[in-house]
Amino acid sequence: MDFDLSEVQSMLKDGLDRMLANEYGFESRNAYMAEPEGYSQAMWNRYAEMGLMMLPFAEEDGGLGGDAEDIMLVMESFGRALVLEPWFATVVLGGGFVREGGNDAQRGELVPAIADGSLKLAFAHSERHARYDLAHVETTAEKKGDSYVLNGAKSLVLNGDTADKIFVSARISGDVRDEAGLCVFLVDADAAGLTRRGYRLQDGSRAAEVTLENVSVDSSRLFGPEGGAYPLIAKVVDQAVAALCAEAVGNMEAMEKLTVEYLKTRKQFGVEIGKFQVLQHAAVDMFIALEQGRSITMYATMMADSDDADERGRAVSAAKVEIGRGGRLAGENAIQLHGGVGMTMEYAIGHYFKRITMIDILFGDTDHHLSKLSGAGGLFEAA
Amino acid sequence: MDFDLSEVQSMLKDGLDRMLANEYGFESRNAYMAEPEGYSQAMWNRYAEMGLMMLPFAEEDGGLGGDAEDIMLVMESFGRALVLEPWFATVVLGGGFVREGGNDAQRGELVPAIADGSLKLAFAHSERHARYDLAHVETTAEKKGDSYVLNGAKSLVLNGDTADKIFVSARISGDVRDEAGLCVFLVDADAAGLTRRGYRLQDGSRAAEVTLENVSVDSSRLFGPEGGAYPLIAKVVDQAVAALCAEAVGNMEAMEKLTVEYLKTRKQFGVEIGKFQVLQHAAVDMFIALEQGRSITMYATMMADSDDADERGRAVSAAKVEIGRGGRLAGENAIQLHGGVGMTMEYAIGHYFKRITMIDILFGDTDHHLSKLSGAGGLFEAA
Amino acid sequence: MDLRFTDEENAFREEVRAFFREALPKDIYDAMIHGEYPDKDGLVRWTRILNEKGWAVPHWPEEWGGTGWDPMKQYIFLEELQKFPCPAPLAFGVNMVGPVIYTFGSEEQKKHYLPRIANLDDWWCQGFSEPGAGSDLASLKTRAVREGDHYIVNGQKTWTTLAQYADWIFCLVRTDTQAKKQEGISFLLIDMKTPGIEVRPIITIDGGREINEVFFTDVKVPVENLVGQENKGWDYAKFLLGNERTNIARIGMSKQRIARIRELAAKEMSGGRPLIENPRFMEKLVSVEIDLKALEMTQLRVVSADAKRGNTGKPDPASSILKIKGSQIQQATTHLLMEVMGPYAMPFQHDTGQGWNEPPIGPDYAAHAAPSYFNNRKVSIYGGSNEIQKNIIAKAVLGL
Amino acid sequence: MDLRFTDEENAFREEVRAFFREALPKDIYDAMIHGEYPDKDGLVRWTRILNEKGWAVPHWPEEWGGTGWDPMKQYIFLEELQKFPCPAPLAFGVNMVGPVIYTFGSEEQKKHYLPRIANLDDWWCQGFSEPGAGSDLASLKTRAVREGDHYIVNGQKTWTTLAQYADWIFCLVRTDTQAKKQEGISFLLIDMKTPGIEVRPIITIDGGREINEVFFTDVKVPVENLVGQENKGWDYAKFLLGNERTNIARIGMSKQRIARIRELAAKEMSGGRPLIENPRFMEKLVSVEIDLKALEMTQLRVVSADAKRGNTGKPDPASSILKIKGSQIQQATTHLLMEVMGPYAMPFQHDTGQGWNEPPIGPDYAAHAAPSYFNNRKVSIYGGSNEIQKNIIAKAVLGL
Repeated sequence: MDFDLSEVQSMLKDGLDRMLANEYGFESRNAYMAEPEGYSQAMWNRYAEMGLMMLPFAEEDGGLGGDAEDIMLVMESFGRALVLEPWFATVVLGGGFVREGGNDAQRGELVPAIADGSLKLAFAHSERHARYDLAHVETTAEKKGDSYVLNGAKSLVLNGDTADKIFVSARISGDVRDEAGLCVFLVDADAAGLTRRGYRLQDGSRAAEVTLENVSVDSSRLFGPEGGAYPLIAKVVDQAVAALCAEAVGNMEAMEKLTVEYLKTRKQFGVEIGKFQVLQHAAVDMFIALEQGRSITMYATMMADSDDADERGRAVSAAKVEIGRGGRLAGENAIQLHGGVGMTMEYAIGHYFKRITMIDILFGDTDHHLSKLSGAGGLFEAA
Repeated sequence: MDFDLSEVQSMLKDGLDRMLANEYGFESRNAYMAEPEGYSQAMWNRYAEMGLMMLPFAEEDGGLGGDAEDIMLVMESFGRALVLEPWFATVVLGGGFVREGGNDAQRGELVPAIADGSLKLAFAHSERHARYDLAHVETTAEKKGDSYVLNGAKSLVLNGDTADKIFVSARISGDVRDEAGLCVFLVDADAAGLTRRGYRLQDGSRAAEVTLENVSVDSSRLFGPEGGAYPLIAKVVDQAVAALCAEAVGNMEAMEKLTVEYLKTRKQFGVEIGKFQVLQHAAVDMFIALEQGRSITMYATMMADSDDADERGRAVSAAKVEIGRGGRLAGENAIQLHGGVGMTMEYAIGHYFKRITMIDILFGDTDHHLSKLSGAGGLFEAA
Repeated sequence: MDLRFTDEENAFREEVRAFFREALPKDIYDAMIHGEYPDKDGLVRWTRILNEKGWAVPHWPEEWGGTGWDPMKQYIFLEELQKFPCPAPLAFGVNMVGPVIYTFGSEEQKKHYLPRIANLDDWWCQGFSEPGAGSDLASLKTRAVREGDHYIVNGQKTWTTLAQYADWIFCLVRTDTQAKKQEGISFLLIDMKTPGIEVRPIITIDGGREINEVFFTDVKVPVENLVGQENKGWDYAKFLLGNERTNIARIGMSKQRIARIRELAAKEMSGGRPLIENPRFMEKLVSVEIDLKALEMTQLRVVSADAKRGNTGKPDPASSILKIKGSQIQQATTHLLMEVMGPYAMPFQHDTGQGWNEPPIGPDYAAHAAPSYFNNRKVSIYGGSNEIQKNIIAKAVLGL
Repeated sequence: MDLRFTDEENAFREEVRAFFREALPKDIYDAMIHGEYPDKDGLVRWTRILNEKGWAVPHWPEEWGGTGWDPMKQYIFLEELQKFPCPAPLAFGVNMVGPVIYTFGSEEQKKHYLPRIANLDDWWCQGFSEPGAGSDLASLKTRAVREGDHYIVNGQKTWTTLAQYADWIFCLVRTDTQAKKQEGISFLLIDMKTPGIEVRPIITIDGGREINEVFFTDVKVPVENLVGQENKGWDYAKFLLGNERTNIARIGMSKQRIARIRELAAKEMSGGRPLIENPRFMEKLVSVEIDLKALEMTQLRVVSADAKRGNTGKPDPASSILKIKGSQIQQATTHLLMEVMGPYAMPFQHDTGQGWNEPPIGPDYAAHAAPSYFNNRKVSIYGGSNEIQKNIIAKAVLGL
């Protein structure tokens, strides 16, 4: 076991952190958010230049051969800077389907386009009554000759409003909440019958409602087995959750730093408020939540590429729970310790708090994953 | 609504508190515990002289006509002093069956004997696999002519080792966990076929295992309807739980007082430890738990005599939950704030902690009552 | 000791409910049920309906429009108001400056201001907090210098709630810079139309405009706008801040939110069943309900003790926990309400001051859930943070 | 970065497990599984089995019996030891005074004491705490006055764990009363058979005798029993207290307790079904498991960082949380274990020093549950309370 970064990883992390420190200050981020896409195309290009887009793809496909640990490093850095660009949607979610579900031809076509930054992806899966149930899909796929016809409504598609192509889950057989019977297709965003309505989320990032009315997709656009895509979806989502946990660790790190700085500079009753023992301990509780969150995220990351769906799912759920409750504690303490200024849009701390609150909701909240893990038997076996 | 004590109540409370302050110091209590019965017969006689035994019985039966609020006052005082004598077993539990389930003849026989202190009672109900399920009774009652024959094993009978007569629940029909089919009998402790094994509980109070082998009881000893005793049992137990909550409030009051005193006198690093803000806030958390516990106990007390089993049960479960979690917080904080000395038998604080821990277990722990209340629909209705 | 409501109290509760059912305009009810505060026009309309009924300022002296209700009835009225839910009358007028004026103000001030407050003819806001002061309120720096029959006020206030609507502001200003910090403070009433006052919005993290900064540059305030004596303002401020005990726990509001959680959790599905049937969710909700029931009893103990003493004596020690537990319960319930929405808590569906005119993303009741969770983080910060409250209990109640 | 155990590490873990399976006497295992610590005879037997294998003092220098394992292997060994569960070797010897002796002691001291510690020929106890000192350890008052080639020791120690079995005690004593409190302290080794030493039991709230008071009246200690230099004892004490990082979180012990909870919750019935099938119970248990898994990773990060630095450098900031979270998890699991027993946690079934020879009340595994919950309240108190730990983090890590 070895927790140290490799030389390449250190270079990646340091380079990215340095760039974000220069280019992604709080004011810059506000400016990026105000751009039409809701993020900065210029920054997107910078990431592509750095090779971030090709990071987790196999070298033979034109990638850098990175793994879940490399994704973790990027997401942590992005979490520290509250990055808005759709790297998660494109590389982790979309790229996950390409990597884990794409055949040679599909990978050969898509990886280069992802790698150079010219292709943005999204994943349209959630539906109105699915809540956090991954198997709940009402959208239908019907086979017609060499094509499939899709009908349905997808909700909360992260960065779906600016994606070029969208992975869409649909049901070809089975009941609404069956794991069997699911397919995943890659659909062009401008396909006939596909409409999108983009909007902002609470944290300033963007999503879209996507409606599919008799959208025809060629069978070459099917990823994974027809009717058997659930394991693929589960794996990509598990990897995505591990990545989001890493982003939350970045959030928590930034909140801890901002809060401790604030405690050292803000004075009340004639002394820095950081001299009050109760506030010190509240900051220590944030620190503990951060370090425990970092640890469990490493554990989930270690398991994220595993093909043992049960073991992988348990590790990922454990991390989502620990990050969910630790993130809430850290966020709420951060606001409380900042007092009134923490409640305002003009201070960064509230934006971290909102982001980490959204991360708890994404792909299942704390309670959902605690129930799931509990139903799966927990983490440790009986003697 | 009026929270003030009546004149009679004030006299009762003040008199009892004064007597206990004089006679029930920590050393005295240890001496009482070492007596053969595990408590002081002399103190028992004092309570009888004060009229405590006759408190909750109707005036026409020879009682004082007190109600649940009066029981609350006594139990709070007992909780402050960690009283060991079997007033709860005799007057609240046993007396509850007499009051709520006894016919004229039964009340006429028993109330005077309870009132003068000559009769001690107990309630034998719990069984090995019942856990906290009130309807789980395996002990059987079989009708034979004018008698019933009882067979079974009862567990954790509070003060069952020194009781003169014991209320015993038994099943005359139905399945093990059915509410229907239960009876309650009053059995002489020296009845043929009844054996007892007494022992001490963690908090120094006493209980017994009671075995019934072909114990014959006359049908005049049946309390409440044959086969229909569940509502009677539920009511007496609800009243008992409300009384235990009041005892816990007394425990918490004493712990708060001892702890605050300790914080004011104990010095470390050259100052009283009560000057450390974190310890102050931990004491405040105890204070909040105490006041919230007092409030919810008042609510349960207000409902304890109600014949609406659903409403009464919800109020009582709510109180048991709030007392359970508040009591745990108060007890654990009290030990933590005392440090090492709190861990020793020679300090009173640990004995309060143990008592309040046992109160959580008695008649269903925090989780049990939270589930029960939740299953019953909670406390507030939807709009 | 009698822990039940009297028949008279129950009848009064019914009377109050019946009036609300009949009198609250539907548009205002609809806004309230969605977790929005009504706009200025709505609150003015509602306050005038209450005032016509004679219920706009129940706790005031009868001479100035009070109802003469005992503290228990006042509590019942407030609880029902919040539970219905009706908008609360503007606190800055009826709970804050109003009692200061009828207790410490001149006859002229009483006659002029009190009826206008009761009828919401004047919208008041509060000028206490300043940048950098936080919980250390008395460290305020805004100066008022006497020149002839005016004070000249210079300085800055912040966290000024709803100042954008305000006609008047009551301010703590420093009139003596030599005295120690609690002394040398005065209590001034300032017309917001006076030249030299500028209001700038502060947008909170939920995206709303509720608070503002207020800047004073050479603002001329007539000396007759001084309340009570010069340099005694801190006493009046303490009186004002101590007046909060019947409302600070917001029992009725939390009851209303719990009812809303139950209603919506019966609509949202989880694993093919209504969320309300999920035992874990239900136990979390019930767990808060228990806390709230305990707090309600605590509140009633305080109200009852006030009633006994004619509302003049030292507060019941239990009263100090109302703010702490009340805010914790408000925060727990807003988080639960957000949880009910599941993923639909995520879309940001309101724009500052403009409303949201597009069709909703997901259910039409989800928009305010996350903003309300974010916004309610304030309740453990303002009015003396919960840390300050615990300091107060440690010192005043426990003697530490 | 490679977050998986190496093949070598996995093989080592198997080797350790296999040895424990073969070597741990059954009577000791039975005591451990019921939550009891073995008696003196049991621990001596077990230590000698380990010592024969060469595993009694793995972390010591190889010259004195250490194994040369890297920190990761040492951690694996300890975790498996606790998880099995085997008794841990007596910490006062192998983890406390042993390292002090091989680091600061004279050659004679090393040669004499170290082999006897490894073989548990000498049972050591710790004489640091004094009445009234609490977390302020350096305020100790026990005096040692040099007279010829002896020190004369007078004073009192307390919280002395298992002193009733002890052959030797290592003590902090004050040798200079003029210096400030951390200076003027020396580290003495004292034979418990020396005249003038009296041991009195302290019974803890769980009813057990684990700790004692130790009184010193004119106790003559040869000067060669001084470790290192006079008046430098505080440095050695800090070294000793800082040596706890691989064991303080007690990961293996908590894992073992969780396994036990799972096993017994499958036996105890609730509502006609095994308690382990109750979703609420299971979620509470799993909630602690998640915390424990996170802490295990935190522990491994610390161990791995130690390995990189050869165990000499500044500790990883994460190490400071091991004590806090470790103790919280121990306390949560002992409470859960008590909950499993339901009403059968209530009977008091052991008597100080005498065992319990009667048939059990209820199931035969319930007796230790409540006492263990009571007893484990100590883990957030001793060795620097959790409040002190947080002060340390605030200062040393956060710079507050």
